[in-house]
Amino acid sequence: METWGYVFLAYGIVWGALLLYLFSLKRRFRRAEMEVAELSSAEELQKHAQK
Amino acid sequence: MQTTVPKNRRGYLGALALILVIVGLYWGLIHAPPDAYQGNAQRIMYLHIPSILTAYLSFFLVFVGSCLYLWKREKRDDILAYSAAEIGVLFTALTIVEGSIWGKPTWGVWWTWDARLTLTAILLLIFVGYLMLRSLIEEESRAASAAAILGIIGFLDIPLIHMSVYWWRTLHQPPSILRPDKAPWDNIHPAMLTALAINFFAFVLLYFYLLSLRFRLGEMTEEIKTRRMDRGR
Amino acid sequence: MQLTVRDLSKAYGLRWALRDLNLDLVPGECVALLGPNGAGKTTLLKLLAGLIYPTRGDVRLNGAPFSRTSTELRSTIGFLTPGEHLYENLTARENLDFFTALYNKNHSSAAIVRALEEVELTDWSREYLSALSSGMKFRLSIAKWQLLEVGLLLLDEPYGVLDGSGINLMEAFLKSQCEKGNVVVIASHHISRVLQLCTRALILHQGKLTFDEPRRQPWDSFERAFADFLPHGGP
Amino acid sequence: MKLLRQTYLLLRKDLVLELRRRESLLTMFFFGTLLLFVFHFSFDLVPEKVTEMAPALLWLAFLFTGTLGLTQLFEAERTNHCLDALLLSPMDRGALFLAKTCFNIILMVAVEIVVVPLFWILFNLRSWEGVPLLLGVAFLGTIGFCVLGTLLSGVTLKARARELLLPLVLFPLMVPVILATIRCMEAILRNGNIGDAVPWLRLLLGFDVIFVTVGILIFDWAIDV
Repeated sequence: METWGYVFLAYGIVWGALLLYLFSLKRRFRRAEMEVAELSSAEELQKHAQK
Repeated sequence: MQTTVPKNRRGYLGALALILVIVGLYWGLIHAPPDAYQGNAQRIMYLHIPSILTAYLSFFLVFVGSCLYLWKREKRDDILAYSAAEIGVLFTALTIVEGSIWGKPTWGVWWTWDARLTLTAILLLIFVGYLMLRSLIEEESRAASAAAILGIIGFLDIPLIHMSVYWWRTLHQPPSILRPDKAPWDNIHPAMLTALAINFFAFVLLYFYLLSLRFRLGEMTEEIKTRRMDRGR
Repeated sequence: MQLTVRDLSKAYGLRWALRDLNLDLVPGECVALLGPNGAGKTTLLKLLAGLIYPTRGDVRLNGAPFSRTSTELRSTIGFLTPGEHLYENLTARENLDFFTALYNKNHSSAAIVRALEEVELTDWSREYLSALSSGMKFRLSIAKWQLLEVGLLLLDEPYGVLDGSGINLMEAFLKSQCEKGNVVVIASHHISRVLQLCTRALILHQGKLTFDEPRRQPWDSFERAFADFLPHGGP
Repeated sequence: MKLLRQTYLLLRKDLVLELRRRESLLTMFFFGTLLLFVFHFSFDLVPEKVTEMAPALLWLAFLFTGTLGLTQLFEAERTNHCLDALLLSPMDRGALFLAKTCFNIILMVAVEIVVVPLFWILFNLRSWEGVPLLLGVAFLGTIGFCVLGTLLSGVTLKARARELLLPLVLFPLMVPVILATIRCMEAILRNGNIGDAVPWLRLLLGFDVIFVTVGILIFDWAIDV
C-alpha cells in the first residue's frame, strides 16, 4: 500500500527528530548538571580553605 | 512566570506525554478509519495539525518571554523566549516536512504553494532570523534585547502574514475538497476527531516537557556563568 | 547637581568590569579618576552618563535614578572625549547649532559665535569637522558643552590631544564649571596635571575603588596608595 | 510637540549630510535602474506580458534599493560615536526612529519618482494614466518597508555581518507589504483604479499604522542597551 509508506515516512521523521532532540537535550542537561556539581564542590573547598 | 517544573514533576510530565503519544499513535495509525478520499495518507493529519498549533504556541511563548524581558529585564524571561524559539524552530521545520510528505500522495507533488505550508515556511524563516540575530550579537544583554524586539515584531506580524497569504492563496486557486486546508473538524468521523484530540494533547504535553527541560538547562548555564565569574574575582 | 552611586557593578560577558562601587559627589567637586588601563574608568564614566546600564546597583542624579524614560535628566549630563560626539561632515558651526537645538537651548547666533571665539575657532567655524585637527575638535566640544550648560561633566583622557594653550583653556573651563556648582569627573593618566586641578581623587583597580580621599597638602596617603601602580618612583 | 521638533531637527541634519555627500541617493538611484535592466534581460519580456509583470519588477527593484538605504542608515552615527552623543542627549528615541524612517522614505520616493517613468519609457508602455495612482500605492508600501526596516536596522546595528543579517530578518516580515503593494499595483494597471484590491489596500494601511506605533514605542530598547 503506497500511502502507508508515506505515513510511516512522516511519522518516522517526526518522532525520530523529536527523540534525537530529546537525547541531545538530555546530554547537554547532564553535562550542565555535572558542571554545576563540580563548581559547587570547588566552592566548598574554597570555603574550607578560607576558614 | 513560573515554568521551572521541579525535578520529579517534570518526570511525571514526561511520562504522561509519553503515554499520550503512544495512545495517540495507536488511535491515529490503527483505530481511526482511513479517510474516504485520501485513504491512509490522511493519517499524517494527526501529526500535521498538532505540530502547526504547537509552532504557533511556541511563537506566542517567544512573544510573552520577549515582552516580559523588555519590561522587567530579568534573565529568566529571556531564557524562556530563547528556549521557546529553539523548540519552535524544530516543530515548525517538522510541520513543513509532514506537510510536503502529505502532499505527495494527495496531490502528487512534494511542495504546493498551499496557504498553510507557505505560512509555516515563512514562520520558519522568521524563527531562523531570530536565532541568527541572537547568535550574531556578542554582548549578552544586547543580544537579548534585540531578540526580544524581533520576537515581538514577528508575533505582531503573523496575523498580517496569515491574511495576506490566505488572500493570495484564494486568488490563485480556489480551495477544492481534496485540499488538506479545509477545516478538518467539519463532517469528520468521530473516531478521527478523538484521534486528533489525543494527538493534540500529546504534542502540547511533549512541547511543555521539552520546554521545561530546555528552560532548566538555560537556567543552569546561566548559573554556571555567574558562578564562574564570581569565582574568577 | 548631586550624584549618588550605590553598590554599582557592571559585567561584560564573563568579566566583572566594576564591582560594588559606592560613591557620593556633591556640587562643586572636581574629581580625578585614576588607575591603570582596564581598571574600569571608562565603564564608570559611561555608567554615570547613562550610556550603559548597570548589571547591579544604581546611579542617581539629584535623587532620580536613570531609566529609559528619564530623557529630561539627560540634559544635565556632558561627556567629553577627544574627537567624539561631533558629526564629521557637518561644519563646526553646524555641529554647535545642531546640538544646542537638540538640547532645546535657544542660544542666539551671537552667543554661539562668542563660544567659538572663546575656544579660538572663529575662523574655522565654516570648515567641515573632518578638516579640523584632534586638538581643535576637542576645543569645539568644550565650546559645545559650554553652550549646553550641563550639571555633570565627564571627561575621558582629555590631556592626550591638547597643546599648551588648549590645556589652559580646558582647565579654566573646568574651574568655572566647579565654581558654578557643577560636578566634574576626569579620568586620566596625566596624574601631575589632574591632581592640581581636582578637589578629590579616586583610584580604581580591577573594577574596585581602592582609594577615595579629598585632596590635601601633603598627600602622603595618596602617594602610598598610588605607589604600587607606578613602575618604580615616578611623579 | 517635543517629539516632532526633535524629529524635524534630526531629519534636517540627515538631509544636510546626504545632500552634501549624496552617497546613498546616487547609489540607490543607479542600483534601481540597474535592476530594471537586469530584470528586463533575465525575463526577456514580451510587450503584452510586461504590464502583467511590471508591478512585481518595479516593487522588487524598490525593495532591494531600499535595503541598500537601510544598511547605510546609521552610518553617520557610527563615526565618532555620534549615536552615543544622541543617546546622551534628552532626545526622545522615538524621534530618532521617525527621523530615520522619513529619511529613508524620502530617499526611496526620490528613486521611485525617477524610476517609474523611466520604466514606462524603457518598456514603451502606452497608457500613462495609471502612473500617479501607482506611485501613491508605492508610497504606502515604502512607508511600511521603511518603518519596519528602520526598526530592524536599529536592532541589527551592533550585530556582526549586519548587512547580511538585515535582509534575512526583514524580508520574511515584509511578505504582507510585498503582496499587498503588488496586488494593488496590478489592479491599478488592469482597470485604472484600486477596484477589487481594496482589502489589500486596507491591509497595507493597517501594516503601516501598527508598525509606526510599535516602532515609536519600542525603538528605545532597540537602540539603547
